[in-house]
Amino acid sequence: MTDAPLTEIPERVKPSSDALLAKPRRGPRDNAQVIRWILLFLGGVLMVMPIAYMISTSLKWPHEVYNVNLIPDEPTLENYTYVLEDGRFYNWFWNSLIIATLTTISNLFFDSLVGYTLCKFRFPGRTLVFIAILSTLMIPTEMLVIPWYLMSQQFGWLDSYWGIMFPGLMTAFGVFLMKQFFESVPDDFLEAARIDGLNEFQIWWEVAMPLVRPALAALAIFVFLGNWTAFLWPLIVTNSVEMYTLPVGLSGFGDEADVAWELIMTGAAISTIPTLIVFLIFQRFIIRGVVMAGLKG
Amino acid sequence: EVEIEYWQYFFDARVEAMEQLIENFEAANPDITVTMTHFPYADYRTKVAAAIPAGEGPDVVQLFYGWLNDYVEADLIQPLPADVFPAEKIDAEFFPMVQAMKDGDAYWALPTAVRSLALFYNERLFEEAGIEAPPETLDEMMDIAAKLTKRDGAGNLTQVGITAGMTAQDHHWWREGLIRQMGGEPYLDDYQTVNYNSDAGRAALDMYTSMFTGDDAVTAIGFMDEPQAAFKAGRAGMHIDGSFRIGSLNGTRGLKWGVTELPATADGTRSNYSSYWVNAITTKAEGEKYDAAVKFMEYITSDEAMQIWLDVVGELPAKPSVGLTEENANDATFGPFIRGLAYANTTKFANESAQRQLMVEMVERITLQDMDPAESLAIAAEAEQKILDEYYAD
Amino acid sequence: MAELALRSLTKAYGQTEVLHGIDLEVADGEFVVLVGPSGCGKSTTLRLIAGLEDTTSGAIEIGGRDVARLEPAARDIAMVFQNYAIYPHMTVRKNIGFGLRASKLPRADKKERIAEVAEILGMTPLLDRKPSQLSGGQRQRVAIGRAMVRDPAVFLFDEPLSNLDAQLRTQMRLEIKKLHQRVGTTIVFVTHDQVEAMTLADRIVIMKDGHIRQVGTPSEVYRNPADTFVARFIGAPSMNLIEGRADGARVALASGGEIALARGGGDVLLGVRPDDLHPVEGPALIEGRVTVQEPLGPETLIYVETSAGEVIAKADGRVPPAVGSTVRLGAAPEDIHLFDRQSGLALA
Amino acid sequence: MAELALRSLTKAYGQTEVLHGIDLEVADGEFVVLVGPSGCGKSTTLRLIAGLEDTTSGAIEIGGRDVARLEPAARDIAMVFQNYAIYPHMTVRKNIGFGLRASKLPRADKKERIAEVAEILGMTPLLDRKPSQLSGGQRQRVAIGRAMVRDPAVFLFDEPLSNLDAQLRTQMRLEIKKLHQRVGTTIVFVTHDQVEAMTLADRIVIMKDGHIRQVGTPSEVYRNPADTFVARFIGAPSMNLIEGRADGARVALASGGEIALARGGGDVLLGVRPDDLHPVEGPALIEGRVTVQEPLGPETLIYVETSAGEVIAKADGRVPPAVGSTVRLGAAPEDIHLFDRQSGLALA
Amino acid sequence: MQFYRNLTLRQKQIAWAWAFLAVPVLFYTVIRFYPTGNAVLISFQEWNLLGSRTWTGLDNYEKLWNDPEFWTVFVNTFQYLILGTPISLVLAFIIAYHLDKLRFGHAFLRMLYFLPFMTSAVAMAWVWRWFYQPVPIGLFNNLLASVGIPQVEFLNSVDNALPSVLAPAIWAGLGFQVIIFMAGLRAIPVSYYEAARIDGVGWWVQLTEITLPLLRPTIVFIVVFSSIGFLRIFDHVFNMTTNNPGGPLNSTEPLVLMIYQTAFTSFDMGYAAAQTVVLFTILLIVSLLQLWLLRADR
Ligand SMILES: Nc1ncnc2c1ncn2[C@@H]1O[C@H](COP(=O)(O)OP(=O)(O)OP(=O)(O)O)[C@@H](O)[C@H]1O
Ligand SMILES: Nc1ncnc2c1ncn2[C@@H]1O[C@H](COP(=O)(O)OP(=O)(O)OP(=O)(O)O)[C@@H](O)[C@H]1O
Ligand SMILES: [Mg+2]
Ligand SMILES: [Mg+2]
Repeated sequence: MTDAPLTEIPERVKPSSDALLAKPRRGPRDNAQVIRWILLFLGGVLMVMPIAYMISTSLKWPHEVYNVNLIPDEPTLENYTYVLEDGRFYNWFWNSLIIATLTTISNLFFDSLVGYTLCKFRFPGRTLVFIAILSTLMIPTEMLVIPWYLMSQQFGWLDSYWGIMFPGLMTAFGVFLMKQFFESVPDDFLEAARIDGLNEFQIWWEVAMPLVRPALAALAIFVFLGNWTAFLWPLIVTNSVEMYTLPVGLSGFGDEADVAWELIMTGAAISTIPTLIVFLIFQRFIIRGVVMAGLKG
Repeated sequence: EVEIEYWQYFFDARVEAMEQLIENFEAANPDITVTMTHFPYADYRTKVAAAIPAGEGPDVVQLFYGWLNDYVEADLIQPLPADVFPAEKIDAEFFPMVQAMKDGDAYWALPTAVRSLALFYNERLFEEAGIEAPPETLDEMMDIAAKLTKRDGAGNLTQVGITAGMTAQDHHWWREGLIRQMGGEPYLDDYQTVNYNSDAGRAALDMYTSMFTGDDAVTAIGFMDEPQAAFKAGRAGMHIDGSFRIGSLNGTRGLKWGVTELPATADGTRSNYSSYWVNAITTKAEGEKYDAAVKFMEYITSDEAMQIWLDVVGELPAKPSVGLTEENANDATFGPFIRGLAYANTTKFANESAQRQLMVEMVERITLQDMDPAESLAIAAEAEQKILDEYYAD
Repeated sequence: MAELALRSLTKAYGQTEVLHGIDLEVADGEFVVLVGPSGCGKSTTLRLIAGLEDTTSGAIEIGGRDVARLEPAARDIAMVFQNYAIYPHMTVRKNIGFGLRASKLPRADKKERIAEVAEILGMTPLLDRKPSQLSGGQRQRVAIGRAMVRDPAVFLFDEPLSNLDAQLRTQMRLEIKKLHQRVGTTIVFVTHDQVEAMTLADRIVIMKDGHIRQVGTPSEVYRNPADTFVARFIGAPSMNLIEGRADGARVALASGGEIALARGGGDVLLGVRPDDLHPVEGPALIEGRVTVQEPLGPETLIYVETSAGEVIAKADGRVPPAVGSTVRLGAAPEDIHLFDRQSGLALA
Repeated sequence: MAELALRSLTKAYGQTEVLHGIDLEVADGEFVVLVGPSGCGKSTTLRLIAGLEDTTSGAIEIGGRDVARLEPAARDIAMVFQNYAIYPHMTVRKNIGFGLRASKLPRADKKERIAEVAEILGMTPLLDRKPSQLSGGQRQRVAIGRAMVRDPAVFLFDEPLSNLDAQLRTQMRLEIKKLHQRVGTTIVFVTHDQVEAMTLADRIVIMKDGHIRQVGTPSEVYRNPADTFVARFIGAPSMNLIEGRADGARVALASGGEIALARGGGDVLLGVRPDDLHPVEGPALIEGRVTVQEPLGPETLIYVETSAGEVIAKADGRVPPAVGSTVRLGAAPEDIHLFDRQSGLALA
Repeated sequence: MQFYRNLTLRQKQIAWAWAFLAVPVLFYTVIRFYPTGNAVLISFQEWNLLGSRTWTGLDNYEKLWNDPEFWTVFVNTFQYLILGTPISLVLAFIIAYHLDKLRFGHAFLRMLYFLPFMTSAVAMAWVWRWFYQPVPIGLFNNLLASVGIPQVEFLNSVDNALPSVLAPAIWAGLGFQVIIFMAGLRAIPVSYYEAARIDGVGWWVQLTEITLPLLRPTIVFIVVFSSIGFLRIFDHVFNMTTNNPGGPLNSTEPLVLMIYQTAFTSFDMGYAAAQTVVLFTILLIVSLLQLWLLRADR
């Protein structure tokens, strides 16, 4: 019956892909598969076209940048050497990595704590807290930057990792996502732990959290990505080149009215690599994770 | 032992030049350390605007001349000490446009370098088309442009004679160049009143739009996205741009280019636009720091600094005495710009990007909506006046 | 080990009271089964004992101590949940060990205790598996192991077998029974399956709508049901109830026919279990046409359409009456129960 | 209505063959139950018949026509799924009507047909409810209704009752049986519950590991199991198997004692159902100590520890032997089954 | 401690809940609500960031009401919503639907579709901008030219600019939506489809009467989040039109870009704040409406 662990795709759901995979069908259905694959592949190729051009441009000399050809006439790694030889690049990369990682960890912790509380506890003010948190999605960052700056200055957070990170330590998106995911954790699990003498914090941390691991993986990717590419706030809050994050640093490849696109593309290509790695590691979890959220309104 | 902070926007050559200046300065003043920070150009203004009012940031800051008023009004920068920077002396030594920085007897800020416009041209395309000399007049410019324009079988432009686009430097050329050359005066009352909705303005606009309208258009707005891109890619014969472009064109492989003064009218009237970035001491600098900042200001506005700036960045010295040396004025590259400074004007903007945007839209109304140029010009003038009125209201 | 007492326990969710005053004493080491239809309040009672819900009024004593305000962990109980609540991300060892998570035992002792419990449950070779690699019965054992490892004064089971298929259910039932015989801990066990209740319990508590209807040993509630609800609830297939009128000496059935019974009076319901109702040759209680046969092996259930409605009887497995044939059914007088038709209460 | 035939049906998923050649003929109107332990291939067989999976080899004929290449919809079958597969977003009416979604009947006829089916199933008052507002048994009926409305030649049921609780299960079992008696359609019914199989089937097909082990009427498979697997699978509790040696005249038990039986030879297993094994006064088959009692009401199961292992026997319900006492157990010779110890096959 | 022990379970729950929420609530109050409140305050003031703030009452709102640019922007913003949400929803669904039906290689294809979500918006905006150019450099127009179709002005056109800017935004977010849709599709039990096959209904009926209704919660989730996304669109528009922010005659300018420009090129913080308050109100209404729809059929 229903004793399958909810964290996994329910058994009955699997055959839609895996079983079909295992079983080559003959006849017209096979052709349909091939056509479907080809069409999806073509669509996928269209999707990555701009990315292919990004990489292509990063391999071009400046004078060739404005040509339409996908394959550079004279491919060069010059741009990569230029970007990577700049000692500051590593500095920025490192800053970004630390900040994105720490922020991700913080989000995983707090978003899930809040999501869990909103999902599993009944207390006065619950709906209010939820709507209030959700409403923070409605304010564009652009408008918050100045108050944040003044705040950072008052507390002496300017030009520090903490200063760059603090606005993103929790997000409403994560809270909402995690709240959905925790709905699929049966209360029995929590009650069993309660009987075993764990306090509420331990129950959340040791029982509930491992059960939503896939969801955490999905959230991790989204948060990491968001912080990895964040630009405006890191720019405003940093005062020294050493503290720049990668996007802020890379945006320096331009002056008053001219931009070195080949370098921008190179930087973009390089900075996609960590996110790609994060995605490749966690992508299976995304599928599973969101399944579990069930999004069952 | 004093440490002061200096901010400017990031551009390789500027950073390099400033590093040299700081090194020299520190050698001469061993008890002062200067730390420089730079920010991406596109967001420099935002950054400075967020930081300085908060009392953060530098002791000496580089600002665009057009922003200065706001900083003065908000008490964010302090006047230069009259004893070190006597007004009469600066009036005499610097290019006259610098006087916009003066308030009564004191200067608020001073530039190291200034910039002006000139006409870049592609020597290889000129050779191919058998053109021997760069244009001297607007008519010649149009003729040459026509010769350099190429189209494919479908009539689409594949090469333009000259670039066009108000988004780049053309709005300066139109305001301070063409209108004045047509005998007009773009603004009155110390740039508080718009005055280009006139015959001269109309003539300047017609001249400008004739480049990209009609069957014999020699260019298109947005050809290859950005004018300098088209020029760098060797697909534009001519290109009007500022002296700051020199560095990036020098780095473009396969491009052989020359530069000449902005074309004159048939009767030889010339006019140019100049602008500059100034250095100012913020109100944050007090006591020792203030003294150090003054010393630093003194050095970076010295003749020596200006020459270094010219050599490294390619920007023009702010003093005629440095700029207009025989050598500089006849330099094949810098010459046209330096000579242009002599007849250059500097627009006092209330909100540069908003005012530029009006020029962009003025042209868009004509090209995209087929509006009568006169009408479009009137709309732009009215809108710009509104911006100015609002700005000068208090 | 300890005795357990519930005194006038009530529980309301918001405005709705779902337990209306439960009184129950469970002796030390006793195996008590709460049984009743879905929604009657069995789980709620158990959750109150466990401390997972606040009581609305009344007292709960474990080993003589009022535990109403104690944390679940402080009540010295262990609970096995219907869906086991074993953690899919932990191995069997960790799952079992989780019961000791909050205990202050030295690590070595904990290990030993886990090994001991695993041994008792025959899970030693499976200690390093994850729950997904276990069969249903094995999962159930893990859940029990986690409860056992804490060596509690009272075990609470909430329908621990209802997720298992028939065969496993029978087998696990036996294991729990044996476990109780070995460890002797007080057990309160909830089920809605009367067979489970009968086979496991020292005493059965039959609940309905938040009230206790009867408490007694399995044979008491089977033989002397306190009312028609208990009578029909215990025993499968359910007891047949036939309307009649008793005059103190005999009972006249509404469907015709009568039987000598010196019990009760007035409008009654006459109850006969299918097990006790057989095709007879002689004087019959009731007669009708066989509509369905259900062969069970040694015996066959027959569904008989009578003028008093459908009744179920048991016939011999080898030569059951054919479908469509008419049978006469009779029962021994001592196997006949009488109930008041109004109140449903048993008539002595 | 139609007969159904499976001929040397095999099915492989990738490299693993899960059905190894199934041969089965189902007569028109017959109620056949496929039974076997989890994973033996029951559902797979059903899904092949339904056309939800391609056969690997072999043929399927419905009403004489080879249907192997037909779409499920063209096979004139209907199927009830284990989890019902009723659509949560549709009302009962729409769910039932969905079976006619693809039919070309005029709208009015469809309506009538739905009403008719709802009437048969007693669902008329519930037609406008959503599944979430139904109890488990009612949902089951909706699923059956959706199958019935199509009036197919063959009904396929895949463990339709396994999600229901014990009481509902008994009740629905009866309803399906009655339904079959009324509409007379051919039915193939899958379950792993042998009680269900016994009570429902005209013929039972017992499967294991992708093979058919025995086909026969309920009483055939109960009385004459073809091998030890069938013997233990059918009947609860399972048949006791005791090792022994037969010499054609008598069987000597490994645990000592012997019994006169003029059957078989060599190493055998002697099988006695708990139902047939009782405490006796006289010569016993085997003896041991009672370890557990399970009172079932009229009878009591006793678990007896003997030198041949634990055996289960049935004792009288009123005065069962006490736990711990020693009992002697015996059975009538005709109730004793003999199996070859090696192959497990029954010895005549 | 004694006090805690004497609480009822429910009281303990409340205590724990607020203990868990203490830090986050403090965080949201200080980091989010306070600045938001501040923005509301500023919307009644005039402030150029450099100088002091002065009260101006409803002036900023009045100015907004009378600003023709605002109304263009307002319409643009809703155009992004009205075009972007359904188009991306439909595209993402179609892709997810077919990816889900695929029996091989879908992990690879999934990555192709997800990649755009991960790449830098600045870099990608430039590539797209460049695709849109007229000949000789624009990829699209070159393709058109090679098959003899007349040139299309994409960005330099009042009518085409907005859809042209929207396309990369949809493109970038598609992967995310595809993944969520696939997850939703996978949560639908296969037996629903098997039952439908036995009943003989075609793929269209399966899609419209089974898949879509059962996917409704997923759809609403995506609708809510992508609506917020499109109403807040900024990065793509800004980067696609860096040299002419807001496109020709403001034809692509969304509200957030207007806010950004008002705040950081005109430094009219009061006016920007007023626009922010309007945006906030729109978003809140749209989201609550959608969330209410989400609840409606619970
Ligand atoms: N949290 C709750 N809020 C409101 N009512 C509840 C709650 N939990 C249970 N109930 C109600 O209390 C009554 C008793 O529920 P309980 O779970 O104890 O039944 P049960 O006897 O265990 O039934 P089952 O056999 O179905 O598990 C039911 O009517 C149920 O609807
Ligand atoms: N899609 C599949 N791919 C690979 N193997 C499968 C697939 N479906 C079923 N099997 C295997 O085929 C065998 C028979 O499965 P089937 O579902 O027919 O069993 P069953 O008798 O219905 O069991 P249960 O009683 O558990 O439903 C099992 O061993 C199972 O693991
Ligand atoms: Mg319950
Ligand atoms: Mg099955």
